[in-house]
Amino acid sequence: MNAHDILPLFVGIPLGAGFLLPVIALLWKKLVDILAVLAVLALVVMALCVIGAPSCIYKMGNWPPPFGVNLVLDPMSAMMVLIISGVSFAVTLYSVSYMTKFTSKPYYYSLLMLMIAGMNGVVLTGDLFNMYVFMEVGAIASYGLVAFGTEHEELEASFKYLVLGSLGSGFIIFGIALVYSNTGTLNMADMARIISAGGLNRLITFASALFLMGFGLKAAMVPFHAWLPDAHPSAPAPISAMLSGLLIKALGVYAIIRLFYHVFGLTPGSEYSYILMGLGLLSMVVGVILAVGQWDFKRLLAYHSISQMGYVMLGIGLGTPLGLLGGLFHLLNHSAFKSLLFLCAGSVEQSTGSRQLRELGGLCHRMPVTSATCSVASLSISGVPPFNGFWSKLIIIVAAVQAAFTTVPGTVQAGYIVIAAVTVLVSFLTLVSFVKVQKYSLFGALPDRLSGVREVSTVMCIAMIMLAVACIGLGVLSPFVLNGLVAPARDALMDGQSYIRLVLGG
Amino acid sequence: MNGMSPIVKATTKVFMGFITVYSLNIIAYGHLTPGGGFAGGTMWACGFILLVLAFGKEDAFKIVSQRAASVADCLAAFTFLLVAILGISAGGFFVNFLSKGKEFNLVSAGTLLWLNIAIGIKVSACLFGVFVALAIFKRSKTSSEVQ
Amino acid sequence: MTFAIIILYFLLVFMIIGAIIAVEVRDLLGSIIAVGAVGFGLSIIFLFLGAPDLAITQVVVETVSLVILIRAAVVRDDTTYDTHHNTFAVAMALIFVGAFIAFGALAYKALPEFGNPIYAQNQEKKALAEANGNPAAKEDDNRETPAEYYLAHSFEKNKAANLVTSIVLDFRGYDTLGEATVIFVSVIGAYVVLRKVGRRREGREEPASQGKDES
Amino acid sequence: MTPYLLCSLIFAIGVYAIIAKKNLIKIVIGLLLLEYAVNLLLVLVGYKSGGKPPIIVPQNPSTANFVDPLPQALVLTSIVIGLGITALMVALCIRLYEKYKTFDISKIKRLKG
Repeated sequence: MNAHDILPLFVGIPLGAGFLLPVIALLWKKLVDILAVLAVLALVVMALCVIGAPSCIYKMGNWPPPFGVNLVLDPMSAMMVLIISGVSFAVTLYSVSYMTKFTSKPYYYSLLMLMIAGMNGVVLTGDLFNMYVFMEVGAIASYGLVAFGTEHEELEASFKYLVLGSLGSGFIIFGIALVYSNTGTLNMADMARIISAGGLNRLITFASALFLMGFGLKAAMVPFHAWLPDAHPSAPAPISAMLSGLLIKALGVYAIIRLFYHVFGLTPGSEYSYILMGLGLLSMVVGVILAVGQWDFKRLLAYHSISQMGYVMLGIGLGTPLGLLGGLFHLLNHSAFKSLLFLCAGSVEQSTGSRQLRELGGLCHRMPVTSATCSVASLSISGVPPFNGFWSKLIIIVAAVQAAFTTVPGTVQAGYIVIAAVTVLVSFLTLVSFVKVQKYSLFGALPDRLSGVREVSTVMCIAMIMLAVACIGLGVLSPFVLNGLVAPARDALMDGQSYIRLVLGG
Repeated sequence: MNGMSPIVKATTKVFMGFITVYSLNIIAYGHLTPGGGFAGGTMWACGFILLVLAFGKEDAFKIVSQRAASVADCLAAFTFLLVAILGISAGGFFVNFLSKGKEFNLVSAGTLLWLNIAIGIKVSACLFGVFVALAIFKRSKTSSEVQ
Repeated sequence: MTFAIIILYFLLVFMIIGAIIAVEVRDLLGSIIAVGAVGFGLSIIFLFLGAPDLAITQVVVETVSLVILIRAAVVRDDTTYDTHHNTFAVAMALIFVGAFIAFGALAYKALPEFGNPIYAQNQEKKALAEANGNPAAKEDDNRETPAEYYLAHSFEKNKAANLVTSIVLDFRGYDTLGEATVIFVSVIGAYVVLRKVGRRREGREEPASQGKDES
Repeated sequence: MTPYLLCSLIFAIGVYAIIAKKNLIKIVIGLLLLEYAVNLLLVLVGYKSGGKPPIIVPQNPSTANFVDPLPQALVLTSIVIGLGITALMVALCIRLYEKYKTFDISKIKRLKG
């Protein structure tokens, strides 16, 4: 199949599923599970088809680019689509069994599908306002999903998330209005052409600050992170996995990468580069320090999400080819192991009824699959050698050291060395934190209260094993993944001119 | 609670007709005059909300129930998507594949009219649905407080 | 200064006063009505700035949001509330407001002058270049902005007299699909939030709640 | 430039309400004000002095001196998005009130930082 022809289906299939599932549920309830899994499976197959396909654009309504909305498939979008489809498939499979303890399952699937549609829409679009619209689709679906249990904490977290998320959206659309007033276009490639020809003026700088605040709120960078530690643990486990594994990346980090690399033209040593690096460093340090003291399993994971996204932002902010490569690879790895960790936390919670680490213990005898996959993910996130987290962190550290020597040729920038040292330190603290998780939940003596604990259902185990295999595979086969998936994405991002040529032609 | 006084009910009956006709007019002429699916659909939803307020929930739900609104919502949204997909027959998503007709006529501008109608139904159904959900929630709460 | 501009300034000041009242008044019902006044003021501004489509939509949407908001405020009979200030939050907010306005005032100097949008400037530039006999000195200068394209070609291509509808449903129809999805999602979200029972009872010590499973 | 500044002032008042106010309904109102300011800004940047509404009339099918129609299309989308968010937020407010019996956000604190 031609990559160009299937491009709109990435949004169309989940949208159609989301619209129809509540109606189908009235006719035949059992069908809903199957249809939801099939819809996401179709996305996975299509995502595999577009990997390695040549870059192309899809003109909605056949209008030439600056006049109509267009979809853009470049290696970066292809990578994001593959991540989204892969994790969504595992999560949907997991939900089939996990969500039976909640009511209104059809609405759950409908919201899940529309969230996937929103994320796919964001990563594929080439139009700034369209990105805002699909961001709202994904975000609003997630507000509903966080409150899905309708208990005190969930409603409170959802409200907090909704207010801060909408505030972020307000900043973003204010920025869009300012950029439109100055360039007269909404197409990102056209905008990049005009800005690169005319240079940044004060208005564009002001707008980019607004974008940074808005997307920073969505990505939970540190001064804007207040909602994440509440929202991510309160959601049902599969949704926590979606939020931490995908949503903050697709809505926050991807948008920042696309805008700052392609539209505003980030280069190493520019102000944008320093600001992004500063945000990344702050997120890394603050996130991990807050995480170390946590005893709530999911809350601990949520704080680690902030910290790990700091790594990604740091890599992106470096602006060098190696730094960007590390940042993108860590983005890919993080979505694999963090979703897996949240699914494991969900399994533990379902079996034992608790997620307080102090109340757990000895689960490795009772829940072998959960324990094994949880260990794999923990080793990955703390950066132990053969696993995937190690390679991406290594690349980021090497890139930081390299930048110390290359930013200003002939001199050594001590700041970059400090950054590399802090990165190593944060990685060590992450390891400490996950040793604690392993010790208190999986090993040690089994408390009497938990003597009747059983392994979770087979479907849930399959979902977790899939993600664990992905973690190991990304680690062991990292040279192939880097060459085949991440490096093309990196090259596409570094070459802004070819993006403009691809979209506008000529 | 069975709604408001007979005067209000009688007036509502008259006005409901006007509101329906006016909102349908706004929807259908969206491509020629100001207005369109969203404005007209919201207006229509206001009409239904008036109906619920005037006649009370029980009587109003005999005319249109929340489940019907929900189904109409889903199907209208899907219709919009379907029109977009049908554009593939003429070369791509969202291609205006119907004949454009003569300007300033009601049936002109290809798919625009049908998309407006789909949006109008969708918006009215879902706003009515959300109002009803909010209203029902209050009732269930007070009844549980009474117990 | 034309009549429309005088009305615009008058309404803007009205909106700001309304906004301050809405934020500061202690009665929730009063503050909702104040925000309604701001919204209707906005719709009149739309009317004077040549956007009748938006004026109609704003009026009806405002009505529905007011109905919904009042529904939220009247869950209890006394709609006033006790104020207590978190000095830190107020200070943060005021600093933000000051910084936003100050940086905004600096940045807006680069905005096109009010009443002369970018597409009109572009048109003038092209007309001037054509009059001087050198159309399109550079190829980049010859590109149309979307607004120019819509004004020039939308009617002949779509036969829709209302250009806004033509853009919303055809040129940017994909956006509108997203927008229809947004409202679908938020309504499903509201249904989900308003379910009586979120979790099934067995297995966990949930507070016992009456009412049956609604799924 | 003055209209833009006044418009930003409304935006800033909205942000102030969200950050400083402790009442759920006030926060909703702050977000509504934010929405209005953004919509207004979009229409302001598209306004042309003495411009006509972008609707072609049969008597005079010329498009000269029209205001910019594109921002209006964006505002149409943005208004509806705002309505959706308001509906969801009000649903959450009502549900929170039912659970906590208060609109005061400083008393709605089960989640520890």
